Amino acid sequence: ARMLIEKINEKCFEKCIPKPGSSLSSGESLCLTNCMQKYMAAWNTVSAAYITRIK
Amino acid sequence: ARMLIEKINEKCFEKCIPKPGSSLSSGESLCLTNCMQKYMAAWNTVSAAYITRIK
Amino acid sequence: ARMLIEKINEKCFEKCIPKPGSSLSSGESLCLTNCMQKYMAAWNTVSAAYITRIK
Amino acid sequence: QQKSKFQTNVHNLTDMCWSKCMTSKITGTAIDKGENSCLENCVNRFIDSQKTIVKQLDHMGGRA
Amino acid sequence: QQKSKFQTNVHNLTDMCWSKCMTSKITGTAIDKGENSCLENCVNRFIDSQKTIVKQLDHMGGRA
Amino acid sequence: QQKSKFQTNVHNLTDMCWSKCMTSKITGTAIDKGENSCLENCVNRFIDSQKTIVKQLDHMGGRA
Repeated sequence: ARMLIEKINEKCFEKCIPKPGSSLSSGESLCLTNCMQKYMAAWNTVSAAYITRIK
Repeated sequence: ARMLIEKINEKCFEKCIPKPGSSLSSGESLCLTNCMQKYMAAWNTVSAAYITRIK
Repeated sequence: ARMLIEKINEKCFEKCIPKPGSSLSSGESLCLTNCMQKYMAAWNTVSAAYITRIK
Repeated sequence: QQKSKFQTNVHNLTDMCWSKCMTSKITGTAIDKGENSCLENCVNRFIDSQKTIVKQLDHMGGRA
Repeated sequence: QQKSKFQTNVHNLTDMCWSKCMTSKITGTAIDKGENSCLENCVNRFIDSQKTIVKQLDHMGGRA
Repeated sequence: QQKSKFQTNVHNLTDMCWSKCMTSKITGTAIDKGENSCLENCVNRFIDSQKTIVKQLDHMGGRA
Protein backbone atom coordinates (compact mmCIF):
# COMPACT_ATOMS: atom_id res chain seq x y z
CA ALA A 1 0.00 0.00 0.00
CA ARG A 2 3.06 2.24 -0.35
CA MET A 3 1.78 4.03 -3.45
CA LEU A 4 -1.65 4.59 -1.87
CA ILE A 5 -0.01 6.17 1.19
CA GLU A 6 2.13 8.43 -1.01
CA LYS A 7 -0.84 9.57 -3.10
CA ILE A 8 -3.05 10.18 -0.05
CA ASN A 9 -0.34 12.17 1.67
CA GLU A 10 0.35 14.22 -1.45
CA LYS A 11 -3.31 15.09 -2.05
CA CYS A 12 -4.40 15.48 1.57
CA PHE A 13 -1.35 17.46 2.72
CA GLU A 14 -2.00 19.87 -0.15
CA LYS A 15 -5.68 20.18 0.74
CA CYS A 16 -5.56 20.14 4.56
CA ILE A 17 -2.30 21.95 5.32
CA PRO A 18 -2.01 24.94 2.97
CA LYS A 19 0.23 26.78 5.46
CA PRO A 20 2.27 24.40 7.61
CA GLY A 21 2.61 25.70 11.19
CA SER A 22 4.72 24.63 14.17
CA SER A 23 2.47 21.63 14.86
CA LEU A 24 -0.57 19.90 13.36
CA SER A 25 -3.69 21.69 14.61
CA SER A 26 -6.68 19.56 15.61
CA GLY A 27 -8.54 20.95 12.60
CA GLU A 28 -5.71 19.82 10.31
CA SER A 29 -5.64 16.37 11.92
CA LEU A 30 -9.40 15.96 11.49
CA CYS A 31 -9.15 17.14 7.88
CA LEU A 32 -6.40 14.56 7.22
CA THR A 33 -8.47 11.72 8.65
CA ASN A 34 -11.54 12.75 6.66
CA CYS A 35 -9.52 13.31 3.52
CA MET A 36 -7.91 9.90 3.82
CA GLN A 37 -11.31 8.17 4.10
CA LYS A 38 -12.56 10.21 1.17
CA TYR A 39 -9.54 9.39 -0.94
CA MET A 40 -9.98 5.68 -0.29
CA ALA A 41 -13.67 5.93 -1.19
CA ALA A 42 -12.67 7.71 -4.42
CA TRP A 43 -10.10 4.98 -5.09
CA ASN A 44 -12.82 2.34 -4.72
CA THR A 45 -15.21 4.19 -7.05
CA VAL A 46 -12.52 4.66 -9.68
CA SER A 47 -11.35 1.09 -9.37
CA ALA A 48 -14.90 -0.28 -9.78
CA ALA A 49 -15.62 1.98 -12.77
CA TYR A 50 -12.35 0.97 -14.40
CA ILE A 51 -12.97 -2.76 -13.89
CA THR A 52 -16.50 -2.44 -15.31
CA ARG A 53 -15.19 -0.59 -18.32
CA ILE A 54 -12.30 -2.86 -19.24
CA LYS A 55 -13.87 -6.27 -18.62
CA ALA B 1 4.00 6.15 -29.81
CA ARG B 2 2.77 5.14 -26.35
CA MET B 3 4.26 8.17 -24.60
CA LEU B 4 2.84 10.55 -27.22
CA ILE B 5 -0.64 9.08 -26.72
CA GLU B 6 -0.33 9.41 -22.94
CA LYS B 7 0.82 13.04 -23.13
CA ILE B 8 -1.88 14.00 -25.68
CA ASN B 9 -4.59 12.37 -23.59
CA GLU B 10 -3.34 14.03 -20.40
CA LYS B 11 -3.18 17.54 -21.92
CA CYS B 12 -6.28 17.32 -24.14
CA PHE B 13 -8.53 15.62 -21.58
CA GLU B 14 -7.63 18.42 -19.15
CA LYS B 15 -8.36 21.11 -21.75
CA CYS B 16 -11.40 19.66 -23.56
CA ILE B 17 -13.26 17.87 -20.76
CA PRO B 18 -13.17 20.06 -17.65
CA LYS B 19 -16.39 18.47 -16.33
CA PRO B 20 -16.79 14.86 -17.50
CA GLY B 21 -20.45 14.04 -18.24
CA SER B 22 -22.32 10.81 -18.99
CA SER B 23 -20.95 10.69 -22.55
CA LEU B 24 -18.56 12.63 -24.78
CA SER B 25 -20.48 15.55 -26.31
CA SER B 26 -19.85 16.35 -29.99
CA GLY B 27 -18.15 19.57 -28.88
CA GLU B 28 -15.81 17.59 -26.63
CA SER B 29 -15.04 15.11 -29.43
CA LEU B 30 -14.25 17.93 -31.85
CA CYS B 31 -12.08 19.62 -29.26
CA LEU B 32 -10.16 16.38 -28.72
CA THR B 33 -9.51 15.94 -32.43
CA ASN B 34 -8.37 19.55 -32.81
CA CYS B 35 -6.28 19.39 -29.67
CA MET B 36 -4.58 16.22 -30.81
CA GLN B 37 -3.60 17.81 -34.16
CA LYS B 38 -2.40 20.88 -32.31
CA TYR B 39 -0.36 18.86 -29.84
CA MET B 40 1.34 16.98 -32.67
CA ALA B 41 2.10 20.27 -34.44
CA ALA B 42 3.58 21.58 -31.17
CA TRP B 43 5.62 18.38 -30.82
CA ASN B 44 7.02 18.92 -34.33
CA THR B 45 7.91 22.55 -33.62
CA VAL B 46 9.60 21.66 -30.34
CA SER B 47 11.43 18.74 -31.88
CA ALA B 48 12.75 20.87 -34.77
CA ALA B 49 13.85 23.68 -32.44
CA TYR B 50 15.59 21.20 -30.16
CA ILE B 51 17.43 19.50 -33.04
CA THR B 52 18.56 22.88 -34.42
CA ARG B 53 19.80 23.91 -31.00
CA ILE B 54 21.73 20.79 -30.06
CA LYS B 55 23.34 19.99 -33.42
CA ALA C 1 23.98 16.81 -9.12
CA ARG C 2 21.88 15.98 -12.19
CA MET C 3 18.59 15.86 -10.28
CA LEU C 4 19.36 19.14 -8.49
CA ILE C 5 20.02 20.85 -11.85
CA GLU C 6 16.77 19.48 -13.28
CA LYS C 7 14.72 20.62 -10.29
CA ILE C 8 16.33 24.08 -10.21
CA ASN C 9 15.76 24.56 -13.92
CA GLU C 10 12.16 23.39 -13.67
CA LYS C 11 11.29 25.69 -10.76
CA CYS C 12 13.36 28.71 -11.78
CA PHE C 13 12.43 28.64 -15.47
CA GLU C 14 8.78 28.61 -14.41
CA LYS C 15 9.31 31.51 -12.00
CA CYS C 16 11.78 33.69 -13.93
CA ILE C 17 10.69 33.17 -17.54
CA PRO C 18 6.88 33.21 -17.68
CA LYS C 19 6.93 34.37 -21.33
CA PRO C 20 10.04 33.14 -23.19
CA GLY C 21 11.32 35.78 -25.66
CA SER C 22 13.92 35.72 -28.40
CA SER C 23 16.78 35.85 -25.89
CA LEU C 24 17.32 35.83 -22.12
CA SER C 25 16.92 39.41 -20.85
CA SER C 26 19.36 40.63 -18.20
CA GLY C 27 16.47 40.68 -15.72
CA GLU C 28 15.71 37.04 -16.49
CA SER C 29 19.39 36.08 -16.12
CA LEU C 30 19.63 37.83 -12.76
CA CYS C 31 16.39 36.18 -11.62
CA LEU C 32 17.80 32.75 -12.60
CA THR C 33 21.01 33.32 -10.65
CA ASN C 34 19.12 34.52 -7.58
CA CYS C 35 16.56 31.74 -7.86
CA MET C 36 19.28 29.13 -8.12
CA GLN C 37 20.96 30.39 -4.93
CA LYS C 38 17.60 30.49 -3.21
CA TYR C 39 16.71 26.99 -4.31
CA MET C 40 19.98 25.64 -2.98
CA ALA C 41 19.42 27.44 0.32
CA ALA C 42 15.94 25.87 0.47
CA TRP C 43 17.46 22.48 -0.30
CA ASN C 44 19.86 22.90 2.61
CA THR C 45 17.09 23.95 5.01
CA VAL C 46 14.89 21.03 3.96
CA SER C 47 17.77 18.58 4.14
CA ALA C 48 18.74 19.72 7.66
CA ALA C 49 15.14 19.60 8.89
CA TYR C 50 14.69 16.12 7.43
CA ILE C 51 17.90 14.79 8.98
CA THR C 52 16.95 16.24 12.39
CA ARG C 53 13.53 14.66 12.15
CA ILE C 54 14.50 11.16 11.08
CA LYS C 55 17.58 10.64 13.25
CA GLN D 1 3.00 -7.86 -13.37
CA GLN D 2 -0.43 -7.43 -14.96
CA LYS D 3 -1.82 -6.82 -11.49
CA SER D 4 0.78 -4.11 -10.94
CA LYS D 5 -0.08 -2.43 -14.29
CA PHE D 6 -3.75 -2.43 -13.29
CA GLN D 7 -2.96 -0.94 -9.88
CA THR D 8 -0.76 1.77 -11.40
CA ASN D 9 -3.59 2.71 -13.78
CA VAL D 10 -6.07 2.92 -10.91
CA HIS D 11 -3.65 5.05 -8.87
CA ASN D 12 -3.09 7.45 -11.79
CA LEU D 13 -6.81 7.65 -12.63
CA THR D 14 -7.71 8.30 -8.98
CA ASP D 15 -5.03 10.99 -8.74
CA MET D 16 -6.27 12.75 -11.89
CA CYS D 17 -10.01 12.35 -11.24
CA TRP D 18 -9.57 13.43 -7.59
CA SER D 19 -8.09 16.72 -8.86
CA LYS D 20 -10.95 17.13 -11.34
CA CYS D 21 -13.90 16.09 -9.17
CA MET D 22 -13.03 16.68 -5.50
CA THR D 23 -12.55 20.41 -5.56
CA SER D 24 -14.64 21.35 -2.52
CA LYS D 25 -13.42 21.67 1.06
CA ILE D 26 -13.10 18.42 3.05
CA THR D 27 -15.98 18.38 5.55
CA GLY D 28 -16.65 14.69 6.16
CA THR D 29 -15.55 11.20 5.22
CA ALA D 30 -18.17 10.41 2.58
CA ILE D 31 -18.12 11.32 -1.10
CA ASP D 32 -21.50 12.71 -2.16
CA LYS D 33 -23.60 11.61 -5.12
CA GLY D 34 -22.35 14.35 -7.43
CA GLU D 35 -18.70 13.60 -6.62
CA ASN D 36 -19.30 9.89 -7.12
CA SER D 37 -20.83 10.28 -10.57
CA CYS D 38 -18.13 12.78 -11.52
CA LEU D 39 -15.49 10.17 -10.63
CA GLU D 40 -17.27 7.46 -12.65
CA ASN D 41 -17.72 9.78 -15.63
CA CYS D 42 -14.10 10.89 -15.32
CA VAL D 43 -12.85 7.31 -15.69
CA ASN D 44 -15.15 6.57 -18.61
CA ARG D 45 -14.57 9.83 -20.50
CA PHE D 46 -10.81 9.47 -20.01
CA ILE D 47 -10.92 6.06 -21.66
CA ASP D 48 -13.23 7.43 -24.41
CA SER D 49 -10.78 10.23 -24.95
CA GLN D 50 -7.86 7.82 -25.21
CA LYS D 51 -9.78 5.68 -27.73
CA THR D 52 -10.60 8.77 -29.80
CA ILE D 53 -6.93 9.72 -29.92
CA VAL D 54 -5.72 6.22 -30.78
CA LYS D 55 -8.35 5.90 -33.52
CA GLN D 56 -7.33 9.23 -35.06
CA LEU D 57 -3.65 8.31 -34.93
CA ASP D 58 -4.38 5.01 -36.72
CA HIS D 59 -6.46 6.92 -39.26
CA MET D 60 -3.45 9.12 -39.98
CA GLY D 61 -1.46 6.03 -40.86
CA GLY D 62 0.47 5.84 -37.65
CA ARG D 63 2.62 8.75 -38.72
CA ALA D 64 3.58 9.51 -35.12
CA GLN E 1 21.31 2.82 -2.21
CA GLN E 2 20.13 4.18 1.13
CA LYS E 3 21.96 7.41 0.31
CA SER E 4 20.09 7.62 -2.97
CA LYS E 5 16.71 7.05 -1.24
CA PHE E 6 17.55 9.83 1.21
CA GLN E 7 18.54 12.20 -1.61
CA THR E 8 15.39 11.43 -3.58
CA ASN E 9 13.30 12.20 -0.50
CA VAL E 10 15.11 15.51 0.02
CA HIS E 11 14.63 16.42 -3.66
CA ASN E 12 10.92 15.65 -3.52
CA LEU E 13 10.42 17.47 -0.21
CA THR E 14 12.30 20.53 -1.50
CA ASP E 15 10.23 20.52 -4.69
CA MET E 16 6.95 20.33 -2.79
CA CYS E 17 7.87 22.75 0.02
CA TRP E 18 9.35 25.23 -2.47
CA SER E 19 5.93 25.37 -4.20
CA LYS E 20 4.18 25.82 -0.85
CA CYS E 21 6.52 28.31 0.82
CA MET E 22 8.38 30.30 -1.86
CA THR E 23 5.45 31.97 -3.54
CA SER E 24 6.79 35.53 -3.67
CA LYS E 25 8.80 37.11 -6.48
CA ILE E 26 12.53 36.35 -6.56
CA THR E 27 14.32 39.53 -5.45
CA GLY E 28 17.57 38.31 -3.92
CA THR E 29 19.60 35.21 -3.13
CA ALA E 30 18.64 34.78 0.53
CA ILE E 31 15.58 33.06 1.96
CA ASP E 32 13.99 35.21 4.68
CA LYS E 33 13.07 34.11 8.18
CA GLY E 34 9.42 33.46 7.33
CA GLU E 35 10.32 31.36 4.31
CA ASN E 36 12.88 29.43 6.32
CA SER E 37 10.45 28.48 9.08
CA CYS E 38 7.78 27.66 6.50
CA LEU E 39 10.22 25.20 4.87
CA GLU E 40 11.09 23.59 8.22
CA ASN E 41 7.44 23.35 9.22
CA CYS E 42 6.58 21.97 5.79
CA VAL E 43 9.02 19.07 6.22
CA ASN E 44 7.85 18.31 9.74
CA ARG E 45 4.12 18.59 9.04
CA PHE E 46 4.50 16.45 5.93
CA ILE E 47 6.07 13.69 8.02
CA ASP E 48 3.39 14.17 10.71
CA SER E 49 0.75 13.89 8.04
CA GLN E 50 2.28 10.70 6.68
CA LYS E 51 2.41 9.20 10.17
CA THR E 52 -1.23 10.11 10.75
CA ILE E 53 -2.24 8.36 7.55
CA VAL E 54 -0.17 5.24 8.22
CA LYS E 55 -1.54 4.99 11.78
CA GLN E 56 -5.12 5.28 10.54
CA LEU E 57 -4.53 2.65 7.87
CA ASP E 58 -3.09 0.25 10.47
CA HIS E 59 -6.05 1.00 12.70
CA MET E 60 -8.36 -0.06 9.87
CA GLY E 61 -6.64 -3.43 9.81
CA GLY E 62 -4.52 -2.76 6.78
CA ARG E 63 -7.56 -3.14 4.58
CA ALA E 64 -5.97 -1.17 1.75
CA GLN F 1 19.26 4.37 -26.15
CA GLN F 2 20.43 7.80 -27.32
CA LYS F 3 17.34 7.96 -29.51
CA SER F 4 15.17 7.19 -26.51
CA LYS F 5 16.88 9.92 -24.42
CA PHE F 6 16.28 12.39 -27.25
CA GLN F 7 12.61 11.41 -27.49
CA THR F 8 12.11 11.68 -23.74
CA ASN F 9 13.60 15.19 -23.83
CA VAL F 10 11.30 16.21 -26.68
CA HIS F 11 8.27 14.78 -24.83
CA ASN F 12 9.16 16.66 -21.65
CA LEU F 13 9.91 19.91 -23.48
CA THR F 14 6.64 19.68 -25.43
CA ASP F 15 4.71 18.98 -22.22
CA MET F 16 6.26 21.98 -20.45
CA CYS F 17 6.15 24.42 -23.38
CA TRP F 18 2.56 23.39 -24.22
CA SER F 19 1.54 24.45 -20.69
CA LYS F 20 3.43 27.74 -21.07
CA CYS F 21 2.45 28.68 -24.63
CA MET F 22 -0.86 27.05 -25.50
CA THR F 23 -3.08 28.69 -22.92
CA SER F 24 -5.97 29.74 -25.17
CA LYS F 25 -9.09 27.74 -25.96
CA ILE F 26 -8.77 25.06 -28.65
CA THR F 27 -10.61 26.36 -31.74
CA GLY F 28 -8.84 24.70 -34.65
CA THR F 29 -6.09 22.29 -35.59
CA ALA F 30 -3.36 24.80 -36.44
CA ILE F 31 -0.97 26.56 -34.09
CA ASP F 32 -0.78 30.26 -34.89
CA LYS F 33 2.36 32.33 -35.47
CA GLY F 34 2.53 33.62 -31.90
CA GLU F 35 2.15 30.15 -30.42
CA ASN F 36 4.77 28.78 -32.78
CA SER F 37 7.40 31.37 -31.85
CA CYS F 38 6.54 30.96 -28.16
CA LEU F 39 7.24 27.22 -28.50
CA GLU F 40 10.57 27.83 -30.25
CA ASN F 41 11.59 30.47 -27.71
CA CYS F 42 10.51 28.18 -24.89
CA VAL F 43 12.87 25.42 -26.04
CA ASN F 44 15.79 27.82 -26.55
CA ARG F 45 15.32 29.77 -23.32
CA PHE F 46 14.95 26.53 -21.36
CA ILE F 47 18.31 25.34 -22.68
CA ASP F 48 19.82 28.81 -22.01
CA SER F 49 18.46 28.62 -18.49
CA GLN F 50 19.94 25.19 -17.95
CA LYS F 51 23.34 26.37 -19.23
CA THR F 52 23.22 29.39 -16.90
CA ILE F 53 22.55 27.12 -13.93
CA VAL F 54 25.25 24.61 -14.84
CA LYS F 55 27.80 27.41 -15.37
CA GLN F 56 26.98 28.97 -11.98
CA LEU F 57 27.25 25.60 -10.26
CA ASP F 58 30.67 25.01 -11.83
CA HIS F 59 31.68 28.51 -10.78
CA MET F 60 30.79 27.63 -7.20
CA GLY F 61 33.23 24.77 -7.38
CA GLY F 62 30.64 22.07 -7.85
CA ARG F 63 29.72 22.35 -4.21
CA ALA F 64 26.33 20.71 -4.82
